[in-house]
Amino acid sequence: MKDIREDIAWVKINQDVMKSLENPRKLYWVILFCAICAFGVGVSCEIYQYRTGMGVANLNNPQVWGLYIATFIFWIGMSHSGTLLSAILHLMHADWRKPIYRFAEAMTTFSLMTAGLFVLVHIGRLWQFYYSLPYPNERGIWPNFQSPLLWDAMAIFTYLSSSILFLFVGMIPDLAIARDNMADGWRRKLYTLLALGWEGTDRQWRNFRVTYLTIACFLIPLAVSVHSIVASDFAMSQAPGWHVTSFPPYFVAGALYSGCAAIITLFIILRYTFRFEEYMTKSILKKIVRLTFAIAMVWTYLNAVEFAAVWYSHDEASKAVLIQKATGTYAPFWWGMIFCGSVVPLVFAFERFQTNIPVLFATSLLLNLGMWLERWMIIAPTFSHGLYPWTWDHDQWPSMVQWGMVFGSFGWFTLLFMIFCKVFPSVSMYEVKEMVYHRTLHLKKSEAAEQGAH
Amino acid sequence: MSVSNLLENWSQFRHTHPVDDKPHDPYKWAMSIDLDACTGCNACSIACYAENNIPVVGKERFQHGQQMHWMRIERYWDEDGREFADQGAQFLPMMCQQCEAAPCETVCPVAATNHTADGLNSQVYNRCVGSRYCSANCPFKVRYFNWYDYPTDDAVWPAEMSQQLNPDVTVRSKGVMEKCTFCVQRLTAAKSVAKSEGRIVREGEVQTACQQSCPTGAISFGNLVNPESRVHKQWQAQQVEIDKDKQTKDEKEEGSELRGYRIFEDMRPYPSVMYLERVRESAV
Amino acid sequence: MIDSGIDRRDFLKVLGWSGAAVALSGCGNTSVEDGKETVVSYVEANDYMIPGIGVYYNSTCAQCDAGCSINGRVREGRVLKLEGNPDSGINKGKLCGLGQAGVQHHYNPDRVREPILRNGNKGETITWDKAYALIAEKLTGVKGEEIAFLSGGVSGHLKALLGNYLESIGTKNHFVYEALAPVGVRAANLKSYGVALPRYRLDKAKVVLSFGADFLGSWISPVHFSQQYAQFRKGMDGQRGVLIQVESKMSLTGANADRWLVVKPGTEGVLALGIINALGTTSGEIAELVKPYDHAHVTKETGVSASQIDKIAALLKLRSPSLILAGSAVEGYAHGAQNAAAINLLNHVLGNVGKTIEAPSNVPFPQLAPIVGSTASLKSLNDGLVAGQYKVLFNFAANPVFTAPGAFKFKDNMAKVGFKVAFAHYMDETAMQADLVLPLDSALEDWGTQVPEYLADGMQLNIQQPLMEKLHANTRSMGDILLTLLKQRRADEYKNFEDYYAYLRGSLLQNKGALGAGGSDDDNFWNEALTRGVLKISSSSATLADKAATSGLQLPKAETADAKFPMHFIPGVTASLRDGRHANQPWLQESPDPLTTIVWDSWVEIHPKKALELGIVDGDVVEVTSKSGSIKAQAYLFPGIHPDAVSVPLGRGHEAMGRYAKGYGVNPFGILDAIFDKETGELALHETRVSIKKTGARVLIVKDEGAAGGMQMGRRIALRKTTDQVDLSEEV
Amino acid sequence: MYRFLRLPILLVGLFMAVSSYAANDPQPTLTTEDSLGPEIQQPIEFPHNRHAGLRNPNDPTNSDPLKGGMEIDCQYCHTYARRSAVAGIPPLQKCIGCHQNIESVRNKPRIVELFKYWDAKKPVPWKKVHDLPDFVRFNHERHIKRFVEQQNRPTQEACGYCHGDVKSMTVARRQKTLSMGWCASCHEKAHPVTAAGGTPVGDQAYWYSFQKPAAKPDASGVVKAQGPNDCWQCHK
Repeated sequence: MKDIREDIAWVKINQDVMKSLENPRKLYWVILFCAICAFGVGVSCEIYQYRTGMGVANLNNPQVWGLYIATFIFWIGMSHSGTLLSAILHLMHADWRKPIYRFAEAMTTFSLMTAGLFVLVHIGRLWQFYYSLPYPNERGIWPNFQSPLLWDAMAIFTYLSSSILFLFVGMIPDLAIARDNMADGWRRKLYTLLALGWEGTDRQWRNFRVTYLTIACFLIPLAVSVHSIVASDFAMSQAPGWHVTSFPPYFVAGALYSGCAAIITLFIILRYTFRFEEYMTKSILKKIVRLTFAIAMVWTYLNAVEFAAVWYSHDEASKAVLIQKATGTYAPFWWGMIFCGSVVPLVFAFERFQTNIPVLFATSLLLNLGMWLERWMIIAPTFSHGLYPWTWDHDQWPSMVQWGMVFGSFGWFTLLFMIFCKVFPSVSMYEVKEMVYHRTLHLKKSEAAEQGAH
Repeated sequence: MSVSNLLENWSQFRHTHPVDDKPHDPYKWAMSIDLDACTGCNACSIACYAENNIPVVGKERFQHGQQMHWMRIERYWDEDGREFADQGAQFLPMMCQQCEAAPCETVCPVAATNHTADGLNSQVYNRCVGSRYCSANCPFKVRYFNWYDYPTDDAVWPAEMSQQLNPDVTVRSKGVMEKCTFCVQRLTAAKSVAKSEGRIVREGEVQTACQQSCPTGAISFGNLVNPESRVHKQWQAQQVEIDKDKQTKDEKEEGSELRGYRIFEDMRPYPSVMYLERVRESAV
Repeated sequence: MIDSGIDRRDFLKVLGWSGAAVALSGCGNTSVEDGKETVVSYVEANDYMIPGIGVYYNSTCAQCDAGCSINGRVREGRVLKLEGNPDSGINKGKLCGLGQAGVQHHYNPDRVREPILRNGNKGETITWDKAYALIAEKLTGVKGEEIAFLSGGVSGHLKALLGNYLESIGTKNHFVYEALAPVGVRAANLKSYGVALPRYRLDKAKVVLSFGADFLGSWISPVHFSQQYAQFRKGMDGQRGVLIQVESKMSLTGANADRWLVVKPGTEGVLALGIINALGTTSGEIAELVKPYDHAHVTKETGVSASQIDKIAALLKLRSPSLILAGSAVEGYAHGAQNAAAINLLNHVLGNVGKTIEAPSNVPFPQLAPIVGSTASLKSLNDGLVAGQYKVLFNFAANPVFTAPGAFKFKDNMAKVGFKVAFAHYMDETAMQADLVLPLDSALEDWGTQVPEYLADGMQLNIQQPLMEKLHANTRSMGDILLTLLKQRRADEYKNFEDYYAYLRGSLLQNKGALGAGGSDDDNFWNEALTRGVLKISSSSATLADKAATSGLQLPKAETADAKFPMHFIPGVTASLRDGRHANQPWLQESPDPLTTIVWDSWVEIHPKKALELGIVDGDVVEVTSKSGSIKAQAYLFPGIHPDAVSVPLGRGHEAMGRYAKGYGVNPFGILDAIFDKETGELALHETRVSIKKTGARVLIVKDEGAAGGMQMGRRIALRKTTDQVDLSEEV
Repeated sequence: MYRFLRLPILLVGLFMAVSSYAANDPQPTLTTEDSLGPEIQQPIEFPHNRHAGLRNPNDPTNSDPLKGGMEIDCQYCHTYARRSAVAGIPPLQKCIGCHQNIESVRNKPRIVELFKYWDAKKPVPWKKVHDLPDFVRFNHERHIKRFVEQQNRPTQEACGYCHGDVKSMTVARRQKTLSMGWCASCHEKAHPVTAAGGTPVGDQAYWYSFQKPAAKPDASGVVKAQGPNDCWQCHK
């Protein structure tokens, strides 16, 4: 299989990547336009909801959360794979990550930003959201540090700021390249500013390595904790179906899973729109696909653990929720989730599909759909079939306002992501060079060894 | 507003069920509801609407499950598949149970719902940001969210109707959570009178709106730590203790002959409302 | 309470506190604001008027005719909430939901505010002077027998005044109409006990066997009975009272019974006689009468098993005294009065008369005693209308266009009258047909007296007084209107009475002695009466008949089913909506029906077995067709109804009456057949036969009950014990 | 070379220093400094200074309105404050009660205006000067009981805690912020629950809703407790 050529010229790398900042394929503009439209739909739904009241979302007494929180978890989850690729695999010296980690990290940042929006969209009094921030204030009161929701807010803010920092720090050498190769204009000014005077001296490189490594180490526990905390929003409550000890690992696995699936999707899109065939090779894709397959199986296992734990427990209410999921109003979605989450990834087990781009594109979309359904199936059935039978409500269906905002969030994410890829180098130039260099060295070594053997 | 203030006063801000160093004194408001006397007539619920400025949401919003009744009367049937409901139905007035270790209190991100020194579960409308986490975590689902802006909704309170609003109770605007308060405005007024006279509130001096209207007197309300109060006597006679998640009387193998129980006691919210089981004649 | 210079009437004017300024607290400013709102002070104030502190005034509830005394909380000149008046023996400080919704009658945005002269669908506002002149003009040259006055039940001074007015215009055609009144029971009681309504003492009974008497919901004096019921359940000597309810459609009382027995509609009397037979304690005439009613016969007719009859008989024998009630569900048949009489017989047999059936008080002032309404009088009015007998029709406190059975075609007949005057609070269906609509004060703005028909706690005269200043300047008290009309006729006689208040005060003071306050000063007496809200008057008791009247007691044979209309139709009477006159009070619309928890809409109760047979599920829109019409409503599967019957609640389905009533639900009055009780001539509400058919449409039922449908799903929520499992002796 | 980092580091450091100082401030920030509200146009320009202001010592007959007041107790007119949560506005009757006997000012334009309202039996549409948000319920009665009756503070001082120096104003004008932190700053201060010498002010029922009183009296022999800190005291 064709991988990055070891003899590729560094200048060519620069040129290829810089080209992505200039003229992507037409598809880029189509995607951008669609994203703006979708985002517009979301914004108008929010304006309507803000002015009229949360009721237009068709939420009600038992069903107080709805799609907003489900989609919130979905986006939080998606952020995890960026960290997996950029930080964890960095520490593990997996060099195949190098051409793709940049956009994965951007995905992390933007999906976190999207998730944050859902918190705002969800609260009843958006104009008072600052009450939940711990800052010294005139009223002399603090938020409630006992509330998982507050931990959530803090964890997400920390994770978001660290992710941005990590993305930015990792980009500094490339920004310097862009600065040096860009004609005069606002972008050059921007790169000059952001490159922070990078000159590529040894000392700079040494400090850069240490900083990058430190943030990477810092980010990993953070990533795990963020989704554990999101999981504790549920696990710490008393609602049946949520009050499960295995929720944190289950959430983290789900997060990595959906993130990897999203990376496959974006990989394919970027590869085409920015003509990155040279760098985003199929062999890298194959590795991600295998990783995704492994995580899918972990997720499937944890799912089974959760079902078994509920089924054999004495918690009748939780059991009732599980049965309701499988047989009640939400059954099509729940089985859809099982199908998309556990059956569809079996495609990845076949080597011939591991590099088949159309199949992978379709499959990864299905996986993401499955993971979104999973989040919805955590939220809705528990509310509709909770502890208190009198308030059961099996008929509640999210209104168009909710769907509009979910739709809009995809627009918002795509918009941010696409603009990022156009403005910043979405393939890490210096690391690709490193990779090529290391591979050349390796090649030379093995050639030398071969020769030595003769 | 200081960190030290936060650290020192934490237990006061987040006071949970009675602990030895802070017993309920001199008030602990509690209720007991005799289900055998309750006829399900809805007078209490309407009294609650009148007293607490609860919006009438109308048919369409009711259909969406957005009704606001702080006090709802639940009607249960026998579940043994009999052809006719020949043992009648069973009614249960359900409102905020004012839990001592309330699941809603711990999860609110802005501490808009707290425990008061009187053992009430307070809801502060102007602090609420509307995350609805409290409702999600309430086992009884007795918290109601303002899905719309009812005070400005002319279908709910047209100019004439708005003159009926009780000025002692805040009219809740959109985006905040609300629930039964045990008619805290009446409690405050009674306490203020008592305080001016240098005594505590006497038994019978204050009634909740539901209690006052109940034609069969099924609801009693009062100060649980006052040995004179009917509520205290009832809880004692029924051997229900507020700080237990399993009552001693229920541990007996043959079960108890007393009727007092609390709903979801085993989940340890320590509700302040005791129900007395409905009784049915065995001879017919 | 009233202690100083300002007269009670002026007090209302003094309280010119601007309502709007304090009304909508909570949706105004959200931060400190200066100089935006206006505070309006009192011009003059009494000591007890303190802003921010409620003042309480007693008056009388006008939501139904039970005569509960209310205690209104007034703050800054606005009435906020109604409670029960503890001084009244009828409701002893309690008030039902219907009564509490009285403030929404008062503040209703759809009240009529100006006199309206209507012409077809158009109306123009006119002045009161013009309205009075118009009435005088239309009455000139009209003979007394060409005038009809239709009203609901009235009592007290208004009744006296109304009587005088009718006399002055020379008419005897006063039709007193109540759509839901216990007329059959009254007739049976008169025969059985010698009085129309004895005092029922549930609190003294150990067993209550109620045949369709919804005394906890809507029957006669529910708040009073509920209090007695609480006492009855606590019981004497630790023995809890046992309630057995016999009916074809479960009422609120049925839902609270220890045993709810479903019987074939109309066979309640048969069961009663069957129980007498099973008791086996009778001899002579009665034994002869009940002889045919052996187990086999009774079981066949009623559907109640023999063992159940024996159990009830045994219980009645064992626990005495008991109380047998014949309620509204038994009187709605062509043999309704007979049905009730058969049931009353049980009380004689069990020796309850005099123990749990007590003699009522006499009303010492017959001119104030209530005239009770009936449907028979509506029928005679309707017959007169058909014959074109009337040229002028007055209507007050009745809404026959809505409540008359469809078979009457009342609306069409009413159109034949040349000039129709409606005294109305709202533009209801009848007011819509009137030529002149005169707006009335709300019950909370009006003066009056009332004598309840059912004197639960001895003779009492209820005082009605305004709780606040009039909301709308151009509404008038019915008393004032009658007084003005009377002055048109008999100016001399009434010139001393400036207004109805003066008339009321004057005539009460005149009878001060008889009212039990002979020696006291006029003002003291008056103020005392207003403060207490009720005048308790000592009076003699009526005497009860001690012997059972069995003559003429005859129950019809079981009839064969009508193939075209196979189902019995039971119009449901709910505690909050009754005959629909309060359907525009949103609290009542949104208050879930206790049994089905449905709000804002009508429904058809069908037994699940029957529904299965017909392929009907919850929410299916079904068409209920009788000989006289058809209605469409959502089906609700209900385990508390006889499989051969369907029930639709009354009260909804208004075509007028404002935003909260119009267009919600259907009106079952419209499909009632004109079948009458053979004895009393009363409309037999339950005699209509219907067929039901699915329309194919299905709706989501708007109800409080969740998807679990009244099941607890194994969670310990509403618990129950049987009497042998509990020890009630130690209870507080 | 790292010059570009200096500014960010400085800013971050400054922010952290300020916020940790603010967050760790051991004393509640007393926002007692005056925050003057807007001037308000009233239908009649009521001179508080003339009624409640201090007497002019040089003018024993109190004849010159510009120079001195009459030291009328606040509660003489604002009589509801001690009996109700709401202070209300004195009834018109109250004004007339005195003014019908004061012939000397009878023809002053303000008094003429006043009598116009009285003759028409119409209330004066006063503008609300101290208008708290609708979800805040300040109880006048409790504060008067606490400070005037139990602690024997002069009325003008006690009222002045919140209303400022009304005796020097003509038309009342807000002087304090009346914000939540401002209210809380007073509730977080320890106030005596016993008089000097340890005599309890009221019994336990009187101060139960306050925070736990100190176990021991302070140097002056007074036991102190902070005011109520429960949200439902003011918001319900």
